[in-house]
Amino acid sequence: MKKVNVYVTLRESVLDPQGVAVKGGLEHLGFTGVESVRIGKVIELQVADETTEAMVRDMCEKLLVNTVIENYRIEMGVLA
Amino acid sequence: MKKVNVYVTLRESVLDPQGVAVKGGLEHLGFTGVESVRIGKVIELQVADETTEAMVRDMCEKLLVNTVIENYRIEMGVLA
Amino acid sequence: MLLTTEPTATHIREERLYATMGLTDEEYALVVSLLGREPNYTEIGLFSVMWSEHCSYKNSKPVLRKFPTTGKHVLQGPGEGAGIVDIGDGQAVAFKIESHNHPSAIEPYQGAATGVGGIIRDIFSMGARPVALLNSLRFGDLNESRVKHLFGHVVSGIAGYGNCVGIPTVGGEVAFDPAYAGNPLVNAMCVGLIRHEDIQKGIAEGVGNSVMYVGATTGRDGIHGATFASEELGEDADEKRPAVQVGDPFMEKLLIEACLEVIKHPALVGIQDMGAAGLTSSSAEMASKAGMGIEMNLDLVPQREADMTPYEMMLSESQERMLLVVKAGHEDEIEAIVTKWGLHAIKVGVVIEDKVLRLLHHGEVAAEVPVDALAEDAPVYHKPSKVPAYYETFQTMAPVQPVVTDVLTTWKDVLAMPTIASKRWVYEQYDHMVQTSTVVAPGSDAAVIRIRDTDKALAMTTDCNAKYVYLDPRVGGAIAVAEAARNIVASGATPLALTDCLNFGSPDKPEGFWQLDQAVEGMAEACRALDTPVIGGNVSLYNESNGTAIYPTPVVGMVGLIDKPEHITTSFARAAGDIIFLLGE
Amino acid sequence: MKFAVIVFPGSNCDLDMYHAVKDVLGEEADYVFHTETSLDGYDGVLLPGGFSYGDYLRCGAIAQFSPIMSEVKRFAEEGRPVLGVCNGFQVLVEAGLLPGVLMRNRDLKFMCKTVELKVETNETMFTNDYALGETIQVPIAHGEGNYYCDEATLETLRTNGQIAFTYTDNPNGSVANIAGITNVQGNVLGMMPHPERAVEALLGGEDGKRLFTSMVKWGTRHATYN
Ligand SMILES: Nc1ncnc2c1ncn2[C@@H]1O[C@H](COP(=O)(O)OP(=O)(O)O)[C@@H](O)[C@H]1O
Repeated sequence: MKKVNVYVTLRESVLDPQGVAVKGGLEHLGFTGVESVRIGKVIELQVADETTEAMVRDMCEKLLVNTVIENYRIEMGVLA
Repeated sequence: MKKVNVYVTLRESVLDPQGVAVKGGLEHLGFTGVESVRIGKVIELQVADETTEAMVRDMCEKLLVNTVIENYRIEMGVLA
Repeated sequence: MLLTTEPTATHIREERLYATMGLTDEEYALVVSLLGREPNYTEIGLFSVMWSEHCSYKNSKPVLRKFPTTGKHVLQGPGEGAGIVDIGDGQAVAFKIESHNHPSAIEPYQGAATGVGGIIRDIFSMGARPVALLNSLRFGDLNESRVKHLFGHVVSGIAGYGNCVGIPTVGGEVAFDPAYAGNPLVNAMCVGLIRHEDIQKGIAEGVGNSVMYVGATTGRDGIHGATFASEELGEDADEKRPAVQVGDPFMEKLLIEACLEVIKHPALVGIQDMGAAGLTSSSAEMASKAGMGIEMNLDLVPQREADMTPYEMMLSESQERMLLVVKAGHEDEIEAIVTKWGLHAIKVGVVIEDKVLRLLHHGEVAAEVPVDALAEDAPVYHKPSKVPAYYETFQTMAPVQPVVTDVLTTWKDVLAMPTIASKRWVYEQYDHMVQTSTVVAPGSDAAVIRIRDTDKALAMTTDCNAKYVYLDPRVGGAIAVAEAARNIVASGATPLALTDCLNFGSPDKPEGFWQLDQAVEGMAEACRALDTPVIGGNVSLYNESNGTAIYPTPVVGMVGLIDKPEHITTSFARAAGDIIFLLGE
Repeated sequence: MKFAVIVFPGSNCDLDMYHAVKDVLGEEADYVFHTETSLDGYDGVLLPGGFSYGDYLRCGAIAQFSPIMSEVKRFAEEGRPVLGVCNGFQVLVEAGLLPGVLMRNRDLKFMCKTVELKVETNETMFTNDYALGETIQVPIAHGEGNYYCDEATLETLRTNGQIAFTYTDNPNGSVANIAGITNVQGNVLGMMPHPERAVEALLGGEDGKRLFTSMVKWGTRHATYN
């Protein structure tokens, strides 16, 4: 068993309404100097030891990530 | 301007229905050996250089994280 | 950072870059003669979007003229954001249907969501309070996992947007057929209520009046893919690819409230949403209708991304944006209203006497084009029409009577077909009750919404049986209108008028054009017979994949008026022992 | 009784709530914008449903910092009635006025339909017009109504009789079928189902009406504060 993290973020040119609203919320709370906020996902997987990065990439392309609007980064074998 | 990432994950004791559904989806696609899937958030902030980790922690406790069900980890000064 | 140098006018001509934007050689020549010179890159971009079928109806105009569009109740026919029909007591109903087929095929959730957002803006930009949403959906065979994915995400996209803005989604239809496998249909309809005196026009009158921008920032989303086709792409080509539009229903909700408050202000001259072709269509159309021009300083346009070019800003289809024309000197009053809702009204231009759209960028004139050339002078095509071979074959065939041996089994089989089966899975994802006026929720023939503080109610439905239209476009077109009218009547209402969304294949094929022409002919006949004029609609052509067209699918959205609550009727059986009658042939 | 219907950016059941208390019950009501800083003159506060701030980040998370919310907290601490429905419930939970959290529905879908609720206590200012154990029909419309709290919290909820309504057929995965809870004092009620959508026979049912009549009865029994 090992741990794999997949970080999914919105492509740069895609609008992130969540991020915009959270930025507003932070400003509202008096946190200044926040230039931008973008919100993505972390998908934490516990997978069998023999799972390769290529397999995880396959999972991303097929299910975990909407590649039309999202980018992703894989981190293999994070300490479980 | 520097970049700060906040990783927000569900506490272990909390059921993650979305993670369960994704796990099911992966199995359905024929990916075996996936033991568990948990879905969290990455919040990417662009902040003023003088922003300290304590300030970011404050943002987390006040707004970004619901500590009743979520844990978080801060990564300061990620390459912008 | 990738530096883009825009192609020159000569380059555009020599390399026929206009062709990648969808303009023909003849159309390019017409642009040159209208301008009296060769257009630059921004200018040819303006023409390419304004002369697209979507904005100009260049292929469908002659066909659309067949529709009856006037009637004693019609206050606003086709031509504005939405049509409007009088319902008495100084009140009126505004409604329109629109397609978002291609965006939904690429990104089903956002495509469907932004389709809903767009049609809502068409309604409140008329000054009407949106009170109901409907939709009409077509997908391929539901057994395919790709179709399941599309269907599921389209439904959640519609739900995600409509539920958040707080407009009940009260009805619609879904059908599954392999004909839509490569090209699903996602049509959304919105119904709004308005007082006669609040009816707005998208018009830019009064030299010196201000052009103000309200809503979301402008990004590179939705720009025609042609933009990047002729450029060398750098490392980050992927990031730069014109992105899918993402809807922000929260922003839309704020826009609705802000705009409905602004329309009550006497300083508002005109208002229009930035729909397809964004800033270009809204500014050019508003100016053209007023017989005026607009000068805009693009540096003032709120931008989401760095280094945007005039071309990109003008062609961006970023969502949730409105363009207002405001009497000079009253900008602050409008800004004050809008600020209350957390938004800004930013002055980006002025109304000018010259009938041109003049765009300034970094102190230079980036484009200057006569507004009428953009909004009025698009070519109109009378396409050749030919009876398809399949139709002629069908005409010679004898009708087949299905043989049913075991009625119960057949009955169950029919009920189990996805197209026939209950659509509860769909409509339970929609908040169909918000605004607490939904008297008849999804599940009956038509939805019924009461009109507060009156005894009246509105019945509404979307209908089209595309198989009938395919088999005989003329008869099928008439049937679509008649079915909608029956659903309205069966709910206790008198049909008022209809809006339509003509989803067809390529009109460039004579057989395809024949389907369009015939279907409209049949619909028009039914409209005249039932006294239900067409007060607006939308045309979506080129619905094909791998050269095969969808079934011709002219979706009808109809609204009817109920005088008294006791006339409201549902299609549900109520009590054992009630008598069942069969009416008609 | 005079009600304040709080309007956050993105609230969309404010009109429904206002209509229920004003037109159907015939009580007084005002819309109170999130930027306001006073609740003087009001006898009850209603936090309506909707998608405050788009429900971005977490439902109700951003709305809890609206200027009016510190006033709502004060109002609640004084023991006066505060009702949060749907998004209003989510705001109350995020603001810490009620324990627990509302998560995504068990099957991850938004759900709009009429469900059956059981009245678990009729000893609150919100439920005194119902019979104990009575079942009522009230619509739900939410994507994140899956109530969660830890075991210890659940135990206190039970012990204190803070569970006001439960689902008879749990639609969203809520712990202990919880549909609505009060605070310990019993003057703050949060619930996912929409009583304001069930106040007129024309729209399919009136079972929600008694929640408001309960409040009014309680209000007339207790001296007005102003
Ligand atoms: N996409 C949809 N959105 C909302 N309601 C829908 C949708 N599809 C179907 N419905 C509702 O489900 C009910 C049955 O629809 P349908 O099967 O198309 O019936 P009919 O053929 O009688 O119009 C109708 O009340 C309709 O409004």
